[in-house]
Amino acid sequence: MLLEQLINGITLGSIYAIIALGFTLVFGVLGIINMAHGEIFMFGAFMGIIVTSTLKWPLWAAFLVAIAVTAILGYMLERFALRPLRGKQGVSHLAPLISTIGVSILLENISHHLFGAGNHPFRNSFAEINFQIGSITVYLVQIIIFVISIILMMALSYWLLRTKAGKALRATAENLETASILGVNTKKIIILTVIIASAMGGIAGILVGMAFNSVNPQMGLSMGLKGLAIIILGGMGNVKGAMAGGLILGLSETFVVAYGDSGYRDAIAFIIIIIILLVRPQGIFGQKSAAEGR
Amino acid sequence: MVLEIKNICKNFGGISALTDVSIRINEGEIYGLIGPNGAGKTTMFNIITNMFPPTTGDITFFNRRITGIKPHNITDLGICRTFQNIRLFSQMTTLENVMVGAHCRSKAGVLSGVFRPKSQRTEEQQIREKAIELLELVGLSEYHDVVSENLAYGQQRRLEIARAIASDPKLLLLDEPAAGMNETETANLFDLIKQVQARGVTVLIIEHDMPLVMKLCDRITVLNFGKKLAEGTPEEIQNNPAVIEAYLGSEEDDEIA
Amino acid sequence: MLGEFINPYYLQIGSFILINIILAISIYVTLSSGQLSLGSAGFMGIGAYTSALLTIHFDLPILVGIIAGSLVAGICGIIVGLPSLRLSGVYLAIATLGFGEVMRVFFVNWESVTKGAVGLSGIPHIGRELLNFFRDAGFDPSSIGMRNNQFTYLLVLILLLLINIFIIWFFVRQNKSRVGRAFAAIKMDEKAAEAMGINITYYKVLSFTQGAILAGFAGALFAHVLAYISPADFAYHRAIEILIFAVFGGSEVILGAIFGATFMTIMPEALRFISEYRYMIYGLVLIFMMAFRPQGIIDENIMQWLKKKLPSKRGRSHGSRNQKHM
Amino acid sequence: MRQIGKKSLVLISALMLVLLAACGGNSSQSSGEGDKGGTINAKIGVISYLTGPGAAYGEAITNGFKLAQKEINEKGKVNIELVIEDSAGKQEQALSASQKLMSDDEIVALLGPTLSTEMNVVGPEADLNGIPIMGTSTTAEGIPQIGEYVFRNSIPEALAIPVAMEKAVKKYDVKKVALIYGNDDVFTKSGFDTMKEEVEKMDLEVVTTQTFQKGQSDYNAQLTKIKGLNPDLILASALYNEGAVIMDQARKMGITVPFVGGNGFNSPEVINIAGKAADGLFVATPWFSEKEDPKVQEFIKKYETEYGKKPDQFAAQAYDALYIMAEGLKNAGEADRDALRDALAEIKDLEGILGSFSFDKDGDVEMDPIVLTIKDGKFQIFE
Repeated sequence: MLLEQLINGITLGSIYAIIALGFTLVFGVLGIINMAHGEIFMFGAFMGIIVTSTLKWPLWAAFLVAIAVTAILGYMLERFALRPLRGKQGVSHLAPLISTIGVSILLENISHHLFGAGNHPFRNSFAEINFQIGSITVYLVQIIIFVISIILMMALSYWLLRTKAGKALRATAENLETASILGVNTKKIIILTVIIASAMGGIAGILVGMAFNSVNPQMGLSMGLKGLAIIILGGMGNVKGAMAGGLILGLSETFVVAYGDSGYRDAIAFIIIIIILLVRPQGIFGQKSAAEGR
Repeated sequence: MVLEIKNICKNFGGISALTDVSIRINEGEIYGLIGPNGAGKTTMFNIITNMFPPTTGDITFFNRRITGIKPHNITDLGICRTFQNIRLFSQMTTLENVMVGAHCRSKAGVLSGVFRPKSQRTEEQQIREKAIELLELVGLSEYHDVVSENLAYGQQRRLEIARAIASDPKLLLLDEPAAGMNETETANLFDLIKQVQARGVTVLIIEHDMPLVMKLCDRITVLNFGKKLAEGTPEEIQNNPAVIEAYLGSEEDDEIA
Repeated sequence: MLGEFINPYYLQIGSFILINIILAISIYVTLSSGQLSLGSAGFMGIGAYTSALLTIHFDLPILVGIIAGSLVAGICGIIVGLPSLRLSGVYLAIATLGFGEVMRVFFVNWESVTKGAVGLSGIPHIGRELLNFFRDAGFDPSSIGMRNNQFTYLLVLILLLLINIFIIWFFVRQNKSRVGRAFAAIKMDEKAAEAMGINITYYKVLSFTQGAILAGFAGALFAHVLAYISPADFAYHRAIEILIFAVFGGSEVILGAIFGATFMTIMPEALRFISEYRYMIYGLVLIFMMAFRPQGIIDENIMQWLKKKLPSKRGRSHGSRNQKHM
Repeated sequence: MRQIGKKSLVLISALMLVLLAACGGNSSQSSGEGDKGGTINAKIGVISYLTGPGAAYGEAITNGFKLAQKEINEKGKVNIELVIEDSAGKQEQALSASQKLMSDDEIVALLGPTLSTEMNVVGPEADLNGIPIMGTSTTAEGIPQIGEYVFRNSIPEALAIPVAMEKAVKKYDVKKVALIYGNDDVFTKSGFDTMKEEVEKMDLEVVTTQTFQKGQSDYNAQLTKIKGLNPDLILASALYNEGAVIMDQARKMGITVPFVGGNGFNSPEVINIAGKAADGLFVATPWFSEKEDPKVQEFIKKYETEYGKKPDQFAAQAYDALYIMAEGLKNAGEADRDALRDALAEIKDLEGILGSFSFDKDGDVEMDPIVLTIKDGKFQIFE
């Protein structure tokens, strides 16, 4: 039973981590908490359903469509909710937070109208593949989710550290003005960041659909708030922190259910937020400077 | 002795901003703190007002140790400052800005502010009259109702001084008050600081405008790379070879500042 | 007769507007010292549950319940506010959002007292209690030609109106006082305010607590006007709704919060045909307001203009800015 | 700046005016003006959950009403006009809507609101004002007991769940049960309370009680725990949306024991979402779409042609509810609130698509639910 719960926890934690990676990327570069990330993730999940169940296309096409649609959503988010606020006089730092909350409400309700309020099954033969190890059933999807989350984390870390685009990203993250003086095309970098983060949300959406066979418009809010908790836990803008934070939250939620009271499962994320913010505002892996001055 | 700075050191993550600086300021004098950019002058102001603590060293104000006291309590004791990069309450009117300055010299709490007993009305009237008087002192009497961000640069500097004086300081810290001012404005500033001195306020001033400093100050300390380079009267400083070298070596910096 | 002119539907909406105005002011007060709190729904819940439980189980008068509810919310405000001082801006918003959610989960799980998701019913209703009081005093609403529900809702409305007038008066006066200036100074430049001798800790906790008390007060009123509460009433969406009141109406001036609450309460009622798209409109409102008018519909400039147009009773001796009349 | 101020002000006033003007508007659904002699004309207010996450319920319910309205008006005798208001699933809005409807003197009765939480707020108000109100989907405990003007025709959980539990327990010789329920929803919480009570009555051993919350999509942790404790039966108080996913995840994990669900679990959507994993679900319900009653089949056919989808339990209950209202109006002989209340209270053995219907002394439902089970991907009557 312990082993099974461990698998459950790691699966859930990996999904949280992928979502948190998107959050952390946007925060790392723009210093903005994108409250709409959960809803973009939810749209990705719905795209997976439409492609595989309604259009009956193969799974890889679902990934492509989901990435494309969430990337477009990410672009629109940047274009209409973030760009108008940038560099404007007298705009408080709370403005992007409020404006992305607006986007999240908008997207959630659009999806109510487009897809209906109910749960949608994600039926795919790929999601059915499983192994029997003793009395434990392990699904291939669970392994894939874990692997993808690790790959995404490593790719993102590598990309940020090594490649040219990554360097530009980090320059932007350090200081928007300096970066633009140094010749970095900040506008392009910002758009790229939001698009990549959103596409990662889309990938996470499909994975969740396959793992839990359940996609509904409300899942964005709940996942989004969890993602928020994770980046605070792992340190804002910290890629490895997001991964570790995701696993910690996934495992602690699972073990609270297994050995505690399942009623308080949802509270864990928020209790973590409060404790971390009060005790170590920069997060477990964050550097101090990240939390100061904002 | 108004202020005694004893062996102050300040490190920022291993980089030493101030090393073993000691200064004594007497009552009623105008004391200058000069030096090239990055010499640690503003850091010294921040330590005096305890925006951050010194790494080692002590500061006493009228023989009372003030290191470790909260910034607002320091203002309460009678030290008030202006900022290098003007920090007015930008959406308040000129008058309101100065009235905020009188915060620590008034008492009204929530209930008396709302129900306005006689004591509160008298106090509010006094604050207002004082603010009007101070605006007159700094030459802004026509601008009571102008939102402070709409004032000209030099006016903003003067308003900041008025706001600081409103807290009835015994020691006033001015951080580059003449920056960005033209000659007439600087001349006015000179008169203003002299008037402030005449009110019995001791002044510690950071300034890059050398003619002003030399004319204004009774004594001067020169900082360079966080260390005290020289101390003395304006004449002594002007003739100090170490100071001349330090300034010649960083003339460009000076121009920018 | 009188009854024909009084439609309980309008009275009802009026009551909700007035409760929402208190909520909007609660977020306005906290914002006036530069802090964005998304925990108003949590404080509202604390006030509502405290008052409801006290009146149901201990038969205390509603008035005592409401006062106790506000105070308990206020105490929680201090408890949350003090440690949260280390946080600013976005971090504070998220911590308070977390607080609100924790409170909701707590209401759901503490079943022995709160009855969990089923909620508390049978909470004494202000209007009905007042009606009984009047009846005992030998007054029958039909003697002035009113039906029972007209009379009760009229009483509720009048009561809420008086409370609102008091609250607005209170905060307008506070704004113009030393405390109000300290709040504004902290909002505009915290470091400078500190250097001017303002005790930032004290004033930030003060404004945070005032917001919590107001939210708790509104929550208690909500409980006694609806006579039924459940944890879902105090969830994330409520917090967002309250935020929208302030963001839409304007968070710089108290009139903005009042306008925002009024408009946003009437809108879904009046435009029922678009009510299907209500939340989409909420979302769009937030995006557009941030992009084009982050200070909200009503700001200082409009207040100035209003003062120019509306003849002021006391004239303007020291300029219009210091004569903020409502 | 002045200019901007002026413009904004004009805009604000314009917005306010539009709102005030629109305030009075009603969405009135009237069909057929037939004002022949002997026809009773009545306006009935409907409060329904038409926008927001639960809009699907409100839509099914109002569709049921509209279909019944059409048929009743065609028959003559009673001519009903429906005035439909949205509550968005919120108590305040439901209360406002009810005030709006109640203050219209021509409205003789209210149908709805959709949720029990809303009814808890609206019910006392309707009772105080002396207007009969009937819930068609409110299943929580204590609703008809609010007052003598409050009725319902939806089977409460307290009536449905025990029947299903008894049959399943007998069939599978159940000794140990596990419970799982949504603890932040009034509907599932009250279903759980009934289950717990019944478990005690039947003297079963509870191995564990698990909860889940709205919007959750991962139930693996709870189910793994349940699996480890080996119950003979799982009692799941969940709405079909979550319930179907729970069953799916349970079957994937290798849990094969049957499930007993509450009223909210009963929907063809369960099969749609969970597929084969839905096999082994027991629910008790008055509504069974495969029933060989011609009335039922006719209703389904009409509903499908009209709205393009199969009716669910909520549509059926709403459909019957309006017939009950019509019967009450007929018996009362006039469109009067008090007369209608008295007539409603007297209704006995009225045949509807849900079966034979009577009100008990409180205004609650008296009818025998049938127990359904899912087998081979289809709902079947369980004997």
